[in-house]
Amino acid sequence: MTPAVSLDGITKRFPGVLANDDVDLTVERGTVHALLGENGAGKTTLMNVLYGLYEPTAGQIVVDGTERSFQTPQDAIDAGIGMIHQHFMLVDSMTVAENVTLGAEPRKWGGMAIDRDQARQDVAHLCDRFGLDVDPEARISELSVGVQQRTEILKALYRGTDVLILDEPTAVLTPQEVEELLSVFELLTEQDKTIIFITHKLGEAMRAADEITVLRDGRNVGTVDAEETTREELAELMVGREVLLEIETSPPDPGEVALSVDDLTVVNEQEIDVVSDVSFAVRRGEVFGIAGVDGNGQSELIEAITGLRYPQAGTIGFNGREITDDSRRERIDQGMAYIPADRHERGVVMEFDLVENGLLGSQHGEVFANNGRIDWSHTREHTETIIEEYDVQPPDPDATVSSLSGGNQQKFIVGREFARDPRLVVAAHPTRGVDIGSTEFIHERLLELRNAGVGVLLVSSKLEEVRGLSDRLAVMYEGEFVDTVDPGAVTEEELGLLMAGEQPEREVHADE
Amino acid sequence: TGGPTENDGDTENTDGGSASVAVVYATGGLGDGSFNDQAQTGLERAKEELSIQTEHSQPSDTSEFSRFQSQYAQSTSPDYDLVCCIGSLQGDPLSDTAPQFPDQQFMLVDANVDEPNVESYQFREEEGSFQVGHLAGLLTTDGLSTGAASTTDATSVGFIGGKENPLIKKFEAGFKAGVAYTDDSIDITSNYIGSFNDVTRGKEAALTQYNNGVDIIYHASGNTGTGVFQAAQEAGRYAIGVDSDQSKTESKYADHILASMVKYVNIAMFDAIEGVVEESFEGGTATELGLEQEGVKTVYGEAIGSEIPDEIKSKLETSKEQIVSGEISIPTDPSNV
Amino acid sequence: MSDVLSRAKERLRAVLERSARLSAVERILISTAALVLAVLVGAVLILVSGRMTTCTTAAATYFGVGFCYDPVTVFDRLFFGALGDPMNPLFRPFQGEFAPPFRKGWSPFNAAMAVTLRETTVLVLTGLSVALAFRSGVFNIGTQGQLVAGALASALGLLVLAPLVPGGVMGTVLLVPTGLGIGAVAGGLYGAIPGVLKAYADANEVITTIMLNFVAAQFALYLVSNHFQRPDSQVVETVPLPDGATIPSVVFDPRMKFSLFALAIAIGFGGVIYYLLRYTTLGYDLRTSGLQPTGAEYGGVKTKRTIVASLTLSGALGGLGGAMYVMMILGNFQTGVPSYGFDGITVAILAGNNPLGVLFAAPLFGIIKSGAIVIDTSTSMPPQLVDVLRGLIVLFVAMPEFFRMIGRRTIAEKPNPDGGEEDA
Amino acid sequence: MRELVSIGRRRGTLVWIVVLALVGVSLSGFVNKGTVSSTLRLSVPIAFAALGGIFAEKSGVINIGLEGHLIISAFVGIYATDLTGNVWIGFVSGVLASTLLAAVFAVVCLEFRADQIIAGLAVWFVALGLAPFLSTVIYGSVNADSASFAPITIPGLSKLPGVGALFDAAPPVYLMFLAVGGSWYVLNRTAFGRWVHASGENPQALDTAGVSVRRVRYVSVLLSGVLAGIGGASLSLSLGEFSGNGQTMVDGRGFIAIVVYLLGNYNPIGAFLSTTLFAGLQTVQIQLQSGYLPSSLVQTIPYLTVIVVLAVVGRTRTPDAAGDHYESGEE
Ligand SMILES: Nc1ncnc2c1ncn2[C@@H]1O[C@H](COP(=O)(O)OP(=O)(O)OP(=O)(O)O)[C@@H](O)[C@H]1O
Ligand SMILES: Nc1ncnc2c1ncn2[C@@H]1O[C@H](COP(=O)(O)OP(=O)(O)OP(=O)(O)O)[C@@H](O)[C@H]1O
Ligand SMILES: [Mg+2]
Ligand SMILES: [Mg+2]
Repeated sequence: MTPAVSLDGITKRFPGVLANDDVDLTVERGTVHALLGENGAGKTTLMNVLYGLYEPTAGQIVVDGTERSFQTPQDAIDAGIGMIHQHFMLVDSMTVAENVTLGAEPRKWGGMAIDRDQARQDVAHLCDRFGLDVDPEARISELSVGVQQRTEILKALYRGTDVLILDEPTAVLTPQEVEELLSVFELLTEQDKTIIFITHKLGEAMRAADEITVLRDGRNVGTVDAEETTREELAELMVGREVLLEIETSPPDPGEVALSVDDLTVVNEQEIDVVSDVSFAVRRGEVFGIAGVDGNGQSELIEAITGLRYPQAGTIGFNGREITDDSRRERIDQGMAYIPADRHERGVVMEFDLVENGLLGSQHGEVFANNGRIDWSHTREHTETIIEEYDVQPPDPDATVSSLSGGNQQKFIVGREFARDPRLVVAAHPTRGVDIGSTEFIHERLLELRNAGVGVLLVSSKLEEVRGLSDRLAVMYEGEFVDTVDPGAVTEEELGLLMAGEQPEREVHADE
Repeated sequence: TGGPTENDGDTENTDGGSASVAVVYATGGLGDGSFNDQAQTGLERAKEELSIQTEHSQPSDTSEFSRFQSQYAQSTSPDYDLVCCIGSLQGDPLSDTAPQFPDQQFMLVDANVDEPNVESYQFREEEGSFQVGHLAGLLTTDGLSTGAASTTDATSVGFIGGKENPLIKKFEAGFKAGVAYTDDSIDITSNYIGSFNDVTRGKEAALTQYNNGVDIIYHASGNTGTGVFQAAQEAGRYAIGVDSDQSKTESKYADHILASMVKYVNIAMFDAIEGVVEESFEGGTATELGLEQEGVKTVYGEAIGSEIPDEIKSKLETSKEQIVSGEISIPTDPSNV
Repeated sequence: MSDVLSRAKERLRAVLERSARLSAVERILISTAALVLAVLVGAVLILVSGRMTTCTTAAATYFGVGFCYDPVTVFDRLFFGALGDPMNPLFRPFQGEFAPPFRKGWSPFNAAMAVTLRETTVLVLTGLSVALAFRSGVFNIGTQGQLVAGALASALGLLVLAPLVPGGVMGTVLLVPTGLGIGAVAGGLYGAIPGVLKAYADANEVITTIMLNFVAAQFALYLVSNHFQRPDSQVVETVPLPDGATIPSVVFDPRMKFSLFALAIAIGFGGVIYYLLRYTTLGYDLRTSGLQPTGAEYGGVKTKRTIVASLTLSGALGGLGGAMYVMMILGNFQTGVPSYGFDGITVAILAGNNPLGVLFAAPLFGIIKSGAIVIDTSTSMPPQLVDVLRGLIVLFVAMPEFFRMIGRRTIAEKPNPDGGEEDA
Repeated sequence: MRELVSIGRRRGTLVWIVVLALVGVSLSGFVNKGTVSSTLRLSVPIAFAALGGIFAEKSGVINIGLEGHLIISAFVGIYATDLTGNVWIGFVSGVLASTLLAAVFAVVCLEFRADQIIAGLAVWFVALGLAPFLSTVIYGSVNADSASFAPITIPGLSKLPGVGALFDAAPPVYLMFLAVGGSWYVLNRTAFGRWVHASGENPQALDTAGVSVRRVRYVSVLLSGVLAGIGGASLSLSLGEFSGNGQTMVDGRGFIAIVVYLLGNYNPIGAFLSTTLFAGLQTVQIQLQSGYLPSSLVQTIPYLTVIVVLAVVGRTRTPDAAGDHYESGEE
């Protein structure tokens, strides 16, 4: 049988960067193929080449036995290739059906109008066929990330895609959503569709994929059978050395309360309570984790704590002082570091270079700004230190952040926030989009801070991360803490039940 | 069919003996169908009769006047014998420029600069405006019907000004005084458009006035006035022109233009130029031109002026004499009417 | 072999590209190229329209065809006229005649130069006003209104204060800074209105500032004509400011209405704003909000206050420009203020919203404004063409990519003309 | 965030209706056939330019040069009418001239990646100089005149009180209603309208869906030239006059058009309502001048009203990608 896709000697050169270096890749029809590699290894670039977004500097693309040359994504679409990017390409103000049919709208009245009923029906039909649960009438802006992703899949299927490429599809999903996605993969391959997906999660790759290809420094360093490989083998292929895959943590030594939250109620933009009456405390020297399906109020809770949103009721205390009405700036000044979930919106100013971003949040403090005058040379040194310590690539303090890969942006933000000499770190998805080597490093640093007596509030959709790092773990469901558990004792199944709002059989409380 | 034509000799830049004159027009520029155009006719006449060389410019804002004035004053090729400054806004800049160029002769219209090398000409617009106010008052009372237009039963007249400034208010004041002189009970509506150049809004304002029963509108609004004439045409009513005989300059609307309050800027221009050519230029003089000097005058419309009853015309003659003799005194501020 | 070549070429191109991204040199090159192209296109336009009109003598003859307007004269008048004709006609280095380059009797302190520089002075301030707001992500189209507010307030303030202050040098020392200060404060307050509306009522500043421009003009008209009208004047204006309240000229003849002192202040503000944006916390906050308000909020910037601050500062610069206009150029307040505020938008945009760039863009417009007057008085070409030229310059400066393309074609392709087929 | 916006928008519409009703009631004393037709006439150029602006900006290209389109079409309309003696030929020529200018703008923005705001300003400057310049070259004066549109009166209907004005107007007024309805339809019911929307909100989404963003933007910008051209030609040909002094007869209407479509939140109908609000206030303002307030203050009423309405209605949301250049294949 001819492979669905075969890439032959693909090379892609950017000014100053060799992103792909003579890559060969063969993907069989009806299989799932995972692509692994560190940040900047060239995964996204390779897929963009296959999708016609970039023209390769050299090499051939063979689809279904025919050599193809793609000038634009439309050419790739015509050849039956669909791609779902890390940043969804959806129009937020339009509905699911409108997005799915965009560019291929069913028409009526001799093309003079869109046949909206037809569009709705077509989409509903697709949903049925591939077991995707999406409301065609819903507006994208009102949907969770998982559903948005399904919309993207629908979009590709609507266009008759045979080969579906997904760039880090699970990075932003909750465990439940990941499960759903992987079962969608199964349904798709049953119907003879081919799937290529990029991931940083080894377990996922091994579970979902038939074959796994690892890229390093733009080269294909090996394609392995998912059944036969091990996590260790994959990690070594990716990083070129052995990687510690388990999080090793020592017992905590909690000190006084760093952060206390009492009866906190937060409303969202529609004035609906999204956090109701939540109380908890984070002590110095411990990691307090919050697990939960995205959209259950975690982000609003965190924004209230970090000062980006004011609560409706309740109080927040920090270092023994009430800070409920303090501004974001005052909280920063008092030693609160914050790794935000949406780095493009919050964590960095995309058009600034690294030096300018190194100052973000510290511009009012004494260290880098004296009497309103910024000490740029000091800021630059500081930035260079972060870059070096956290291995930010490229190590160029004058590079604009937007030119860094997502993983490197994340490393930079983490570095900057950890370097703040904080008393409390609020970390939301600190390793999202970060490769395993760097993830390991970030985890180590996080634990170092905790051991040095810093309180850590951790929110993550990666269950092994919250379980592995947290000393106590709260589960959030519909704006409330349904339970606080001992992360060492709880099983994934139990956690899953709690996150779905159900009580497991066994009592899993953590002792306060 | 453009480009240079063969020089057949009928031109401007000939015999060395004649004078050369530069004109700095008021902002608003040529083609306004009133003030600047009227000045230009004086220049044209001088060109023909005195065969002078001319040059002109049309500044776009006030801050440019002094620069234009001195640019001409210092020019050596040609060395201008006279620089004409049109419009009241040129007064201030000229009081700075004139002393800088004591050898340069200037003439100034609509303001007074007391310098030995400046001849100032000012007009008593309120006198002419009084006359057309009187005319409007009489006609709205007595009624008039010509082919294309007619008055209504109501006695109501209107005024439309361009920008609201003291000069235009002089027109308004004179007009109102003239109407009131006819009959105190006549309604007067008065609107300012805020621009000398907005035909559209001039038209809408005039239409509004006509819709509200106004018979006759007197405008002092430059280009904006074209809109007033259009409105008169659409509504079948009357209008009174300003600055030049607008039944001629805007002949499309002649059937609706009863008269125009002509301000003979051209005469002032011609006189000054003639003075220069005949070497009788008298700096330091301020000439005030009113009804008496025929500097302002009511000129009846070319097409329909003849339909105005003689009896009304003679009443106007009478009031003119009273103004000249000082029997009637006219305010220059509308709030004093 | 072609591999080595193409790699060398790649490297060269990378270098070019990198320097293209960073350099101010490139900006200057592009601006110059834009200027040249605008002049060329303008010349064609002049020739074409010169065929459309009729005239008795040809102003110029090219290729045996006579034209009514001569582009060479027009541009000579535009650029050199604005400087008061500095060039010695006998200085023709290309023909090998090296007479002294400057015309005898030419002084840099001439009237044309004064106009150029005084326009420049006001335009630097309005350009900075717009640039500062744009850099903070606020589209302040209202510099015109803020300028009017500043002009009016400084004139009225000085008229009230002047009698209370001793005459002579002492009076000037007191009154001039006061007048400038009043202008800045008034402009700042007027700018704060759309700032507050944007920050606290979410009102789009493009709309409010455009509307407030009209309001300022009308309100000034009302105030002056109903309360401060100069008696016996035919236009709406206040009485003249006393001598001590106008900015004293330096070197230039006082009647030329230009003060080097004022220009120095304006340039000083260019430096101040540059410093503010680059080296201060406030400037960092402003730039951060301008680029990414959500990121700014995260970084502890009080975004609402920053919006108000940027519009207030921007308004203050506009108001200062207004005070300069009144205290240097007019000597009183008159309605019908020229459109310095709108020209400021163009200046700022041409300068890439860089305060130091403004110092270069403003003189260009000063020259165009002043040179237009010279064209009007010394050629028969209708001066509106200067507006077209201004538009063309702006248009060409707006498309750096066009010049980069040309630049790439001519520089990067040439070393290896036959290797081009390898890359897309 | 997005939710907030959509709620805000919905609330905005509500507030709008209330505000309009209030303004309407308080001004009802002035509503008669005369003021209604005056309002409609004053609306024409603004409404057309605003519709044009909506198409361009919704597709992601901010066309700040609407004023320039109005100016050039106003002049060419008069010139061509004068040459041919036929108002309709003049009208079409005016529209063509404006479209040509839009084409230049489109090329400069889409091919040469020009900053849209700068290029738009340039378009304005060029037109502001070119129209009076050509007028001077051709007519020896910045002002020119020609024949004008004759009104079309629909018998019977035109006699209705108040609304009678809708049936007794020059052709541009009827065209305006067609264009508002048509624009709404195109934007909300056709595939092209959806592409315009996507092209302005998330061009990558459109591009990866296989529709050429470049083509959509070209068409939109050209459409904005056509529509603004209709506005400009209507302005001058309703009068048979072009006046080119100062800011020319267009005198800022292109900028008011931007205000109006922002206020109408990029909805053709909202923009039209805002236009009539503004034009209606202009009409009423003339009537109020005769009261005891100084006319200089009365003239601020339309502008202040817009500010107040905006402060009450609040946010207008610009399309996400408006002003950004988009190159296919960009990450
Ligand atoms: N458009 C571009 N211009 C220049 N360099 C680029 C471009 N796109 C990618 N690169 C560079 O190519 C290399 C590979 O990037 P790519 O995005 O393919 O990595 P990745 O494997 O997807 O990384 P990540 O895991 O962080 O997503 C990086 O060094 C990146 O900086
Ligand atoms: N202007 C640029 N110069 C160099 N490289 C760039 C530029 N713009 C984008 N890139 C590269 O393009 C690649 C893709 O960008 P993108 O933002 O999708 O990164 P990503 O790694 O996939 O990020 P994320 O994890 O945040 O989704 C990145 O690897 C980045 O290095
Ligand atoms: Mg990637
Ligand atoms: Mg990534």
